[in-house]
Parts: sequence; C-alpha cells; structure tokens
Amino acid sequence: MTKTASTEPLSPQTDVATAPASGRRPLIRFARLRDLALVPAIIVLMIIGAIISPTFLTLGNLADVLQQQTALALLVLAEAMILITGKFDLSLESTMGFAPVLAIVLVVPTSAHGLGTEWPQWMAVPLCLVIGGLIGAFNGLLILKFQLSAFIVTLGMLITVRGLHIGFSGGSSLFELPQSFMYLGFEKWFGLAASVWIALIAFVIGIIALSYFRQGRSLYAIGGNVDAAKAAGIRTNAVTWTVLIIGGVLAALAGTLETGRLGAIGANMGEQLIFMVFAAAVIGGISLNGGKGTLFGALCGVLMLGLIQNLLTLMSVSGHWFKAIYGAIILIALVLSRLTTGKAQE
Amino acid sequence: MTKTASTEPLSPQTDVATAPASGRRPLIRFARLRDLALVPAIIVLMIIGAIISPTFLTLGNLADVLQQQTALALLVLAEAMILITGKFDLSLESTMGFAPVLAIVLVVPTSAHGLGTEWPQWMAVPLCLVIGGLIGAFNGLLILKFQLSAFIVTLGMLITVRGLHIGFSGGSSLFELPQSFMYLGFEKWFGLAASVWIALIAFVIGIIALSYFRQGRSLYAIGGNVDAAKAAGIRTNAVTWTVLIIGGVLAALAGTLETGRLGAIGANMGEQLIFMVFAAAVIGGISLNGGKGTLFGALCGVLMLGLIQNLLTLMSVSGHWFKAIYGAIILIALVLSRLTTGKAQE
Amino acid sequence: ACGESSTGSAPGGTAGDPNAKVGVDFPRADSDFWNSYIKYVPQFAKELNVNMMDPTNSQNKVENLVANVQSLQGQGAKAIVMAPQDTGAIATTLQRLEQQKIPVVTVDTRPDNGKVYMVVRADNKAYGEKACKFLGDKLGGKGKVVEFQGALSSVNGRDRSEAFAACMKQNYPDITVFEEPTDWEGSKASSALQTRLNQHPDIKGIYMQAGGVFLAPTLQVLRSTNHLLPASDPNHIFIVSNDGIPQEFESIRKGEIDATVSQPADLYAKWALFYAKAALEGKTFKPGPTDHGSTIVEVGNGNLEDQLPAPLVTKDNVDDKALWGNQIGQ
Amino acid sequence: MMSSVTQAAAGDQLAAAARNITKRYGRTVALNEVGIEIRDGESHALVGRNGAGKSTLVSVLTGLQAADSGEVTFYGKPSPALSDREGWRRNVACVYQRSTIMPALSVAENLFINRQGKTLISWSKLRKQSAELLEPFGVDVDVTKPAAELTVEQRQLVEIARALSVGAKFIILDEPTAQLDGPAIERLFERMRALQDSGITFMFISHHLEEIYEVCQTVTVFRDAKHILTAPVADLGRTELVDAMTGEPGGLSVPGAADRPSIGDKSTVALNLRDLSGDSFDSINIEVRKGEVIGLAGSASSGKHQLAETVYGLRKASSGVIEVDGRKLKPGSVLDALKNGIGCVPRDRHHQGLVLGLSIAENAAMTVMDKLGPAGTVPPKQLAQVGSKAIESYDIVTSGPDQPVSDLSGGNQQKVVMARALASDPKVLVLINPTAGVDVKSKESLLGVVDRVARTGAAVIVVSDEPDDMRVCDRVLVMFHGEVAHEFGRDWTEQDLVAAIEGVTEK
Ligand SMILES: Nc1ncnc2c1ncn2[C@@H]1O[C@H](COP(=O)(O)OP(=O)(O)OP(=O)(O)O)[C@@H](O)[C@H]1O
Ligand SMILES: Nc1ncnc2c1ncn2[C@@H]1O[C@H](COP(=O)(O)OP(=O)(O)OP(=O)(O)O)[C@@H](O)[C@H]1O
Ligand SMILES: O[C@H]1[C@H](O)[C@H](O)OC[C@H]1O
Ligand SMILES: [Mg+2]
Ligand SMILES: [Mg+2]
Repeated sequence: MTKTASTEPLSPQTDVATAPASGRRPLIRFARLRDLALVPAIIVLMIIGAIISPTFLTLGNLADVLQQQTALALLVLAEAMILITGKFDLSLESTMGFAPVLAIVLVVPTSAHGLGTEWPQWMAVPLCLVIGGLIGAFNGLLILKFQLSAFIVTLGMLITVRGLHIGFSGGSSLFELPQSFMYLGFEKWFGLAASVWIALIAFVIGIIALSYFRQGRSLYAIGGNVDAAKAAGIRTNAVTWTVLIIGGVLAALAGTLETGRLGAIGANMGEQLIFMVFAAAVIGGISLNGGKGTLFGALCGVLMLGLIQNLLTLMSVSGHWFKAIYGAIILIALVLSRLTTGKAQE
Repeated sequence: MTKTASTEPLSPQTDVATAPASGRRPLIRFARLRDLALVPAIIVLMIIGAIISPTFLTLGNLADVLQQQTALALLVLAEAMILITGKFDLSLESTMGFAPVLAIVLVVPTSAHGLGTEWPQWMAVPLCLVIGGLIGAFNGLLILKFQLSAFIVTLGMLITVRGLHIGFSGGSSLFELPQSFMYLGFEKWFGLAASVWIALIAFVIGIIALSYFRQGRSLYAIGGNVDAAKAAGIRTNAVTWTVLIIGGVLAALAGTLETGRLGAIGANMGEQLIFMVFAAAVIGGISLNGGKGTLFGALCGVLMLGLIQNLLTLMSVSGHWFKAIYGAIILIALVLSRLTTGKAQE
Repeated sequence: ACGESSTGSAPGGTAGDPNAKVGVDFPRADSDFWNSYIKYVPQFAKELNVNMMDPTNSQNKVENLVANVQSLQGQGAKAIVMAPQDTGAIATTLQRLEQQKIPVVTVDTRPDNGKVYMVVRADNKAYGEKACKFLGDKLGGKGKVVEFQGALSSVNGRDRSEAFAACMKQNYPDITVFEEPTDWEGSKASSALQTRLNQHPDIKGIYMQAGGVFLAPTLQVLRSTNHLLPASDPNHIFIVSNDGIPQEFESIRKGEIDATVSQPADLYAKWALFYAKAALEGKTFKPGPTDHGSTIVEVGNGNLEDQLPAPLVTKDNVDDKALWGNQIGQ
Repeated sequence: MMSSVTQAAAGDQLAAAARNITKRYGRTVALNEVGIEIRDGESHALVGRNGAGKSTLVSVLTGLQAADSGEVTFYGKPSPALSDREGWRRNVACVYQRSTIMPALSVAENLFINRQGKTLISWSKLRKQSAELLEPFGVDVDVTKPAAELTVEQRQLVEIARALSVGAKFIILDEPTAQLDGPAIERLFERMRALQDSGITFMFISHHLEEIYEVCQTVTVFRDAKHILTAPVADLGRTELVDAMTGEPGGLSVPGAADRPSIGDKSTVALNLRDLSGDSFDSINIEVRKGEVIGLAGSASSGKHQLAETVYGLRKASSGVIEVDGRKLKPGSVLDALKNGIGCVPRDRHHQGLVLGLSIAENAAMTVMDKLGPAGTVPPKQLAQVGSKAIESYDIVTSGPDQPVSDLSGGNQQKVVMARALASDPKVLVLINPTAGVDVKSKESLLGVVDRVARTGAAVIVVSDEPDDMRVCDRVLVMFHGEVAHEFGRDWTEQDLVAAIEGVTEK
C-alpha cells in the first residue's frame, strides 16, 4: 500500500553509474532477495522448535505440518497469482466451502441432503472444480465487464457464496460423501499425504509458469501497469479472467483436499481463512498493489504460518493467550524479515 | 532586491477575462457525483421497505437502524480516513473490543475480572480512548518507522489485539461496568440515542475537516501520491501517524458506545466487523488505493448496509438463505450504482 | 408443569392473552445441533398452540440479535425466545425488554446479567463432568487425554472446559490433559490432534466439546494414523463427545467413539415455547423438580433455569428411541 | 572542483549553493562530489546526458532526499532539516521531472496543494485564483475537473504554474518543456523572464540546448555524476557545450531525410489510412510507403496524437480503414496491429510505455515474448539478450538488463520504450514524442535508429512537437483541428511549420 520511494540496493557492479553491466545475475529467479526474506525467520523458528520439543523436527511432525497447510497453500497460490495480476479475491474461502457442497448435493441421494439429481458419484470431483471455475468466472465478469472493484465484488461474493453454502447444505455438515471425493485428501503416496504432493505439484507448475512462460510473465506486466501491458499487445482482460478462473478452481481443489482431510464438510469450512491467506501471501512478499512477488516467497509465507501454529501446539500454550502469542510472533517475524532484507514492504 | 513574490498566491480580484467555470457549479457540494452513487440504491431500498413492511418507515424503526449502525459508522469513519491517506487498518475491529476491556479491567475490582489496579471509575472512558490511540500509534510505528506493509502489520495486530482481549477478559464477557462507561451508549438525547448524535457529530467534523481544511485535504494528497505530497511540503509521516491514531481513538469510541448499547463486553465484540467496514467504505466510493472518496459517501455505504439488514429482518428471510440474499443484494446494489454513475470503480 | 405456582402476578402487563405474539430468534444456521433446534421450533409451536411470529436469525452475532429483537418488538412481539451465544452483550437489551414488560426465555445459554423469565438449558458443567468421569473410569485414572475446547468466548465452551479441568484435577490427578483451543473449528482440532499424536503416540482419550464440529475431523485423523481401533484393543482411544447428533450415534454404534452427551435440541425447543406461553398467561415458577424430569434452579439475579436432562449416551442406550438424535430426519 | 567562472563577483549573493554533494543508490553513484552555485537573480542551466545526475541534484536541492555527504545553502544559510518540509518550501519551489500531479484531485486543488488556505478553505476563491493562475499559460480547462482528465501537456503546465506561484524566490524546473509544444514553451519563457525581472532565480534543466541559450545566463554541465564545468552561456558555443556533455569532441549530426535516397512512387504503400475518423480527427487519408518517414505536426488540440494512437489500436476509429500491406486491421486492437507489423512508442512512457517494476529486459521484450522460445516459453538467456541488445543499441545507462526500469533516469526510460517498439522488427513504426526527455547525444542515436529502420524499408510516422524530430521526415503533415491542413516535403522551414501549426497560413 505504501508508496515509499524505493531505495533498491543496486547492482553488484562498480561504483560508477555509467558502466552498463552485462547481466551477471540470473534474469528471472524463483525468488528475489525479498522473497527469501522469510528464510531466516523460518530457520529461527526451526531452531526454537527443535529446542522446545523433540517431536518438532521429526519427519512425522513435519509431514503433518505440510498436510495441515495444503488447503491454505492452494488458496495462497491462487491469491498470489491474482494479486500479482493486480486484482483481489476474497471469495476464495467461500468457494473452498461451497464448491464441494454443491458438487456433493448434486450426486448424493436426498436422504444425505442431496438435491435429488443423484448424478454419478465419480462426477463429484470434476464437478467441484468446474463450480470453482464458474465462481471465478462470475467474479471476472463483474470485475472486468462491469468494471466493479475486485475487492468489493469478491467481498460481496464472499458473503453470497457462503450464504449459498449454508442454503444448500441446510446449515448442517455433510457427512455422507462419495469415497472418490475423499480419496485425494486422505490417501498417502510414497509415505506423504497425497494432498501434499498435489499442492507441491501445483506450486511447481505455478512457479515454472510464472518464471518461464510468456503467459505467466504477463501477470507481472498486467499487475505492474495494465495500460502498458495492453499497449504491448497483452490481452489483459483474457489473462486476468483466466487467472480468476484458475483461482476458483484451485480454491475448489483446496476444498476437496480439506474435505478428505476432515472427513466432512462443515457449514463453516474455510471461514476466516482468507485472513490467513493474505497474511501468508503478503508476509511472503506478494504486493497488494500488483506486479510484485514470487510464488516461492508466498510458499515460504505458508510454511512460516504453519510452523508457528505447530510450535504453539507443541508448547501447549494456554487457550486464553494462544491468539495473542500467535499474533505477536507473526509481528516479530515481520520485523525480523524487514530487518534482515532491509527492504521496505508494500 | 525587489520583493514582489509574496507567499500569498495571486490576489483574487484581478480583472483578467477568462475565469473559466467559476459559477457553473452548484454552490455546496459535500460530495461529488460518484459519492452520490448510492443515493438511488438507498431510495429504491426505502421504497421496497415501505411496500414490504408498514414498520419500516416508522420513526422508531429508522431510529433503531441508526443506533444499530453507530459502531460500524465510527469504524467506517476511521477506516475511510485511513484509506484516503493510502493506508490500511484491519485491527480496528479488535481495538474496538480490546480498548474497552483493558480500560475496564484497570478500574473494576478483581471480583469483576479487574487486574487489581482499581483506578478511579471516571477514568474508564478517557482510558479507553487513550488505549485506542496507543494501538493506532503502535501501528503507525511499525508502518512508518519500520516501513512494514500497513496491511500485514494491522493483520498481525488484528490477531494480537483480539488475543489480548481474550487473555485479559479470560474469554468471558465483562458485565460489571461503571455507570459512566455505559452512559454514552445507552442514553437518549432529544429522543435519539446519544450514540447517534455522537457519530453524527464525528462525521460532520470529519466531513468539514476533509473538505475545508488544509490538514484534512492533505490526506487526499498523501493517499494520491505520497512523494508529491512530500514535495508540496506536507509532513506526510506526521499526518499519516495522526490519522492512524485518530482511527484507533474512533475505534475505541465505537467500543464504548457499543458497550453501552449492549450492556456488556463480549469476548468477540467487533469480530468480523472489519469486512463490513470495508464493504461500507468501498461501496461508498472510498478507493483502496488511496486518495479518493468522501466521508459522506462512506456514510451512505453504512446506511445502505444497515437498511438492507433491517429490511431482510423485517421480511423474515429464512436463516438458511439470509446470507446468500444479503450478499446478492449488495452485489446488485453495486451493479446498480455502477450503472447509474457510469464510473468504473477501483 | 410442576414447580409452577398458581397464576399470580403477571410478569408482563399482558397477562391473560396467551395468544399474543411470540418472537423467536435463532442463533445460527450453520450447526447441526442448531439446525435440529430450528426444525423443532415450528413443530412445537403448533403443538403447544403458540402464536409464533416469523423467526429471525442472528447469524452468530450479538449485534444482529439486538437488532432482531428490536424489530420483533416493533412488530408486536409480547414475549421473546432467544439463544444468545454471547452471554454478556445482551444485558442492555434484556433491561429494556424488562422495562417494557416483555418476558424473555433464553435457550442454551444463560445471560450473565439481566432479568429473564426462564432459562432453558442443560447443565453444561455437568457435560464436562460426565465426560471427565467417563474417560477417567475407562482409562483407569491414568494416561493422556486431548480436549478440544470450544470457543472460550462462549459460556458453554467455558463451562465445559472448567468443569472438565476441575473434575480431572480432583478425581484423576494422574491423567494428563492437553487443552487444545479450537474456536469451535474442526480444522484446528484436526491439526492439533495430528500434532499431539505425533508428540505423544500413547494418547488414550479424547474429549470433544461439540460433536457437530469435531466428530468427522477427529475420526479422519484417527483413521489415517491407524488409531481407529475397537474398544477391545489395548491401544483403543476412548472418545467422548457432546451434542447428540445422529452422526455421533452412528459412530457409537460402529464403535468409533464411545459416548456423547445428548444435548436435547427437542426439549430446548419445546420448553422454550412452553415457558414463553406460560409467561403470556401470567404464570410464575419456583425452584424445584419439574414434571418433565428436570429441575428448576435459581441461578442468581432472581433468574430461574430449567435444567433439562442431558443424558450420556453410550453403546448401551444409543438405540433409545426417546433420544432426539434418533428421531430427527427419520 | 568548481570552475573558476562561477567565482561570482564579491557581493553577488548566492540564491542557492550545493557543495561537495555525493549521493549513492546502492552501488550506483548518482552524484560524485559535485557542486553548483546559483547567483541571485540569474537563470542557471544544468545540462548533461541522461543519467548524469541532474534530477538527483534536484531532489537534494529540494530536500526530498538527503545527500550522503555535502551541504546545501540558501542565501548563505544552511538548508533546513529534512523533516522541515515547510522550511524547504519557503526556500525553493520545483517542477520535478516525475509528475507530482494528483490525478484524483481537481485542477484547482493541484495548483494550491497544501496551501489551499490557512483556515477554512474557500473553494470559490480558490477556483477563481486557479483560473487566473492558468490564464497566462493558455490552459483553458474547467479547474474543478479532476486532473486525471487533463492531457499530458496540460498537466505539465499545471505543474509549472504551481511552481511559479508558490512564492519562493528560487525555482527549479526539471525538464519542464519536454512535453510542451512550441507556443506553450514560448509562453513559459515569457513568464520566466517576467519573474526573473522581478528578482526570481531559476535553475533550468533541459535537453533542448537552444532553450538554454534563450533563457539562461549561466550553464553548468554534469557528466557521469561529476561536475564538468560552469560558464556564462554567452561564452560557450553549442559545440563546446555538447563536447562537455559527451566528453568527446565532434559535434552532433542529427540525421536528415535528405541523406536518404528519396522515396518514389515505386515503393509500395506500407500503411494506408482511408477516410479514417475518430477521437478529435476526421476523414484522414494518408499513405506511407516503405522506407518513408512521415512527420505529424500540429498543436496539442490538432488530433495528431489521437490519430497515431488509433493506428496502433490504442483507440478505436469511429469509421474508416487502416491497412498494412493491404491487409485491413481490426479496429482498436493492439494485438492485431502488432501481428501485422506495427510498432509504437506511446505518448506517455509512464502511462502506456513501461511497467516500472519490471526489468529493462522484460520491458524491452514485452512485445516479442511469444518469439523468444518454443511453446510460449521465455528462456532467461534470450530475454537477457533482448535486454543487452537494447542497452547497447540505444546506449542505456544502467547496471544491467535486469535492473528495474523504475531506477533509470527519465531519458533512459524513454530509450527502453523505443527498444520495446522496435523489438518486433516492425514494418510500420508509430513514434509519439519519441525523444521527449532524451539528451542530445541520445536523441541523435534514436533518430539515427529511425533513419536506419527507414533505410531497411520500414514505414515510420513520427508525431512530435520538436522540429529536430521532423528533420528525418520525408514529408511533414501538419494537422489542424482534426484535419491534415498542410503538407511539406523535405524542404520545409521552421517558420513555415510554426505558421502552419498555428493555423495562420493559407492551405
Ligand atoms: N476545486 C476543488 N477541488 C477539490 N474539492 C472541491 C473543489 N471545489 C469544491 N470542492 C469540494 O466541494 C465542497 C464544497 O465546495 P464549494 O465550492 O461549495 O465551497 P464553498 O463553501 O461554497 O466555498 P466558498 O466559501 O468559497 O463559497 C467541498 O467539500 C470540497 O471538497
Ligand atoms: N531511486 C533510484 N534508485 C536507484 N538508482 C537511481 C535512482 N534514482 C536515480 N538513480 C540512478 O542515478 C543516476 C542519476 O539519475 P538522474 O535521474 O539524476 O539522472 P538525470 O541526469 O536526471 O537524467 P535524465 O536527463 O534522463 O533525467 C542514474 O544512473 C539512475 O539510474
Ligand atoms: O453452544 C454450543 C452448542 O451447545 C453446541 O455444542 O454447538 C457448539 C456451540 O454452539
Ligand atoms: Mg461557495
Ligand atoms: Mg532527470
């Protein structure tokens, strides 16, 4: 938000401005310095964790941390891409809850809260993803065609879609879910939760796309200066729309995985998660003004939040002070990463 | 040395011919066209309300709507000023809950959850406002001195301050409150709740300050282009800090009024209110990018949300579909105001 | 009902009009427990001949509750039934209703402050105690137990947590309790359990304060970590839940969990409306046992609370037709 | 360090002085022990190539940035503390190179920013004063409109009017004329002279050296972050000045169209505009042949910018046809224009030209991203090559192709925009104010590029207010009120041109 005059530390070159340098640094990087900002904070957390609890550094515990963060990670992936493109999506958390609900009520019998359509059960997952995409597309319609503010459109959708969730589920948790729908969130592949693999693959694809592909790079151009991007022949509306749709699909996927992990869809699945999504993305170096940050940085943000949460659980912090301590650690981590990178945040 | 150049800009009464566009506009304009965008939507809501329920247009009902919106209104006033200055404050909702709690536990006896300090009871309200201001000042410190992103700082504070609230109150509601603390939120002046008058006065002061005073106008300059504002001689950091502090004080005031209205401080007072705060502000024409919008517009946003809520209650919309309908109406109102003003939103 | 005194001084000025309008506010629409309650209310209204207005829903927010009550009143409600989830911040509203002689019945929770005609509730401290005793006995007084605490900002979450802790401390000092803050969120419970099982693979018991939100996530974690073992297995984890929704009964039958407290959604609805009507008729009540198996107790402030029975359900009585969890949706 | 010429006669007071100023950005040294002394009442020019450090000195002199070392004084007194913005403002007013216009605020308020009034603001008074303030500059706008609705030129004039009216006795103008047309520049100079007569001191930065000779008495030259010389303007010839700036002898040679073989009818038509109408222009018919350079001149309201933007698809024509090599373009589609071989330097580099947060390489390659690697990939190597090539071909002062464009000096940013336009090897090139803010030497090389691409057979349209830019043109079309009012061959004179632009010649 802040428009501070940047004081970017410059080239590793000689001290005279006029020496045009050949590119010694890699041109595109997974992460710029500011995206590695969290690494020190993460290491400090790791060390503290190892001291406090012998469980902390066990593979089992770390694997659990990863699994617990998959839904958040996918939402952050979606939000990071949307933010880089210079837009906003608050409705992801509702989509994460509603897409599975609608998919489920379309396939299960009325006795299990179904709508009576009873479509084949294998359709549940694909349906869920499609519904997520449609919500993203609808957001895109309002934002791009009606030129409404993305923030406010998706805030309206946050409420509306959560409302549809409650309406369609009758407010109750859906317990009787097709086995196929639980598979991805529950199964293990090679000793690690399938959902972790899926999130990992999604991030790798995202990182490669945003680093090495024209369409991916165009997100930065659009987020940085949409008029300049347009003048360079980038189809800004089409790209933005696509990103919003992918965002919806990823949120729906997160919902599927979370459903498998939790074994049911509660009426408040995903509620308030959007705050954590923004926290992770912004802590990870994504700018709310668009055009800046990397997906790798965002992933670090997710991991940091997960580690803090895990640590506090292992420490058995009292319920009454849990939130205060959690918030304080986030603030300290922020200050730490600010001091280690020496870069103002946006 | 000729001393022609005086600090006073050119005298207002030269005879030069072309003084374009002076008299063409209406004389008093608190708000520009885009800030009036909501007026049609509000009128439509009023008409629908009158048709649907005979209660709706009664003085009693409208007075109730106003009273119910006072806390939201004060938070929106605070947030609008902060947004205009190009910053963000998510922690207002936590401040609204925590400032009263801390003030109270400092004055009440331990038997009523007090800390044992038992300061004089009359100090409760001033203390509460000071605490609000201190939270704002702390936000300002992190944002301006440490140059952290306002969004992420106040997100951290949102969590931390709520945590402190739960910690200090032990999670329970505080209900043994000094009478002085309840007065403002409970009393009526001239047949209307005192809190409504207070919010009204706060808005009038805000509107006048932001329309007719240099310091107030500087918020727009800072939010529009902080470097340019600095270049124009505005002490951008001092002004921004002041605005953040005023924001905290207003949030604490909102907490005081809400406490008086509700008769106690629940452990989740204000929770999730920040979404509504942003909704009202942005619907009312405040830009998240800073430098745009008026307080009058923001006030319209508050009124609109209050009327929608009231209308849905009077219509006895089913609980399960309430949220969906509420969200949908907000979206429709947005599209409506977009179409009536023909202006793209930010 | 028993415990009822002769028709005496009316609490409201409306004595004698049992057909006056009764306003009902539901606290939330996103919980299995409350959904059942929402279904029962109109049903019992018809049965008890209560002139119920269109109910409102405060969506978990006390601000909404206050607004809803104002508007119900504006539309002519002469008695109000509500279930404030935030039990403090309703004080002023109660005060105003009292001044205007509109009797109030609260359900599920009791206000911290202010006068109500009757509280229809169950003893939430007893929930915690029952869960504690059940686990304590099953574990033979030692071992490790995980507790999913409800939101500490809710009187129910606090009552259950405090009673459980006090009982454990007093009766089973050798049992270690891990209190996990969850804010009534299933996903937080799931993460905490996973972490805790990793740290202490020898967890022996779980107390979940609301089956409506914690049941599925808990089972899912146990399933994936192979902890879902029959009661006969020495490594079986004993689970006691709360709420009494049909899914919990299902799990008890399958042996996945061991017990739950059936919080009577049906009786909450029935007796809330009953008392609302009684208030309109000008009846008054006093402490003592009732004719419907409950006890009215004085809970301070001159308020009365009808503490309805909330039976512990185990494998032995899970098929009892009288349990609401066995009736709803059948 | 200071050349002896500036050792002003005793008694002559210095309005402002900076001594031994060093300023680094990271490892870039933007100012290296430089100094400048500006005598009370003079107009002092500061010149130097793009990236020489001029604007950096401006921000030090106006208190926006602290120098790493060195001192600044005003009228012999040390400069105020950095936080004392009021203090700085009393001493110095400035038109910065980067816009300080606040688009959301009204024109009136932009003019009176932070001095709307001491107590209650009277908007009606402010409106009146604003109108008066703008009057001498010929800006005829509704001062209550948001500044966002102004043209680039009008915005610049608003900035100038504001700086001149603040009441400071020392005023800095950092490239005020880069976005202005001839008459506007003339009006500005009139104001400057009048103010100078009343005792105001100016520091004036421009890449138009003739302007220096027109309004300044003293000139200081910076090169590579160092002070080179200070001398009375009258004592320094144009060639010497350019030599001092570039550090190498040998004057300038802006390529002229006459050096190219003339384009006959034999060359095929590359770009054909038929009956084209749109925003502010009407029924335009223009044919541009391969290898031909067309100049479009005209006042700000002539419609020349709109016409050029329409050709590139930035605007949609209301009727008529645009053809490239006989193929009709889809109206209002930049993508189609690009596909058919049109390249463009848009009018405002900050608006449509650059993504400031991205690197030079990325900006330069933005129009050819699809051509860098197979299957839509962007191999970092190729990307770096595009960047390095741009840096080389256009002489961009930078630490490397991955430097964010936001860190470049204004002129160097402009070169990146040129690189972007040419990256796709366009058949038709549309250049709008291509040399705005570019130093003389670089201008030479940029116009050299125009000459070069024309020789290779590209058709070029140059829209510009600068007569220099018109010298490479085979034909110059002067637009007036949306129509082509006049056409010159290679043999135009500046007088004819100005007369035509102002609409005083007969057709
Ligand atoms: N040029 C302007 N720039 C920004 N805001 C303006 C401008 N002109 C008017 N306004 C806005 O319009 C409102 C009132 O303006 P108006 O011209 O009516 O003032 P006024 O009180 O009539 O002034 P005066 O005392 O000079 O008659 C203010 O809120 C102000 O924000
Ligand atoms: N904020 C910044 N961060 C990093 N480097 C900068 C920054 N501002 C300027 N520079 C560098 O400092 C040097 C001097 O820039 P400056 O803007 O002063 O040049 P200039 O002489 O004004 O050029 P022009 O004529 O193009 O405006 C350049 O090399 C530029 O890249
Ligand atoms: O108050 C609680 C209720 O009794 C049930 O346990 O569900 C969670 C809470 O709403
Ligand atoms: Mg007036
Ligand atoms: Mg410059």
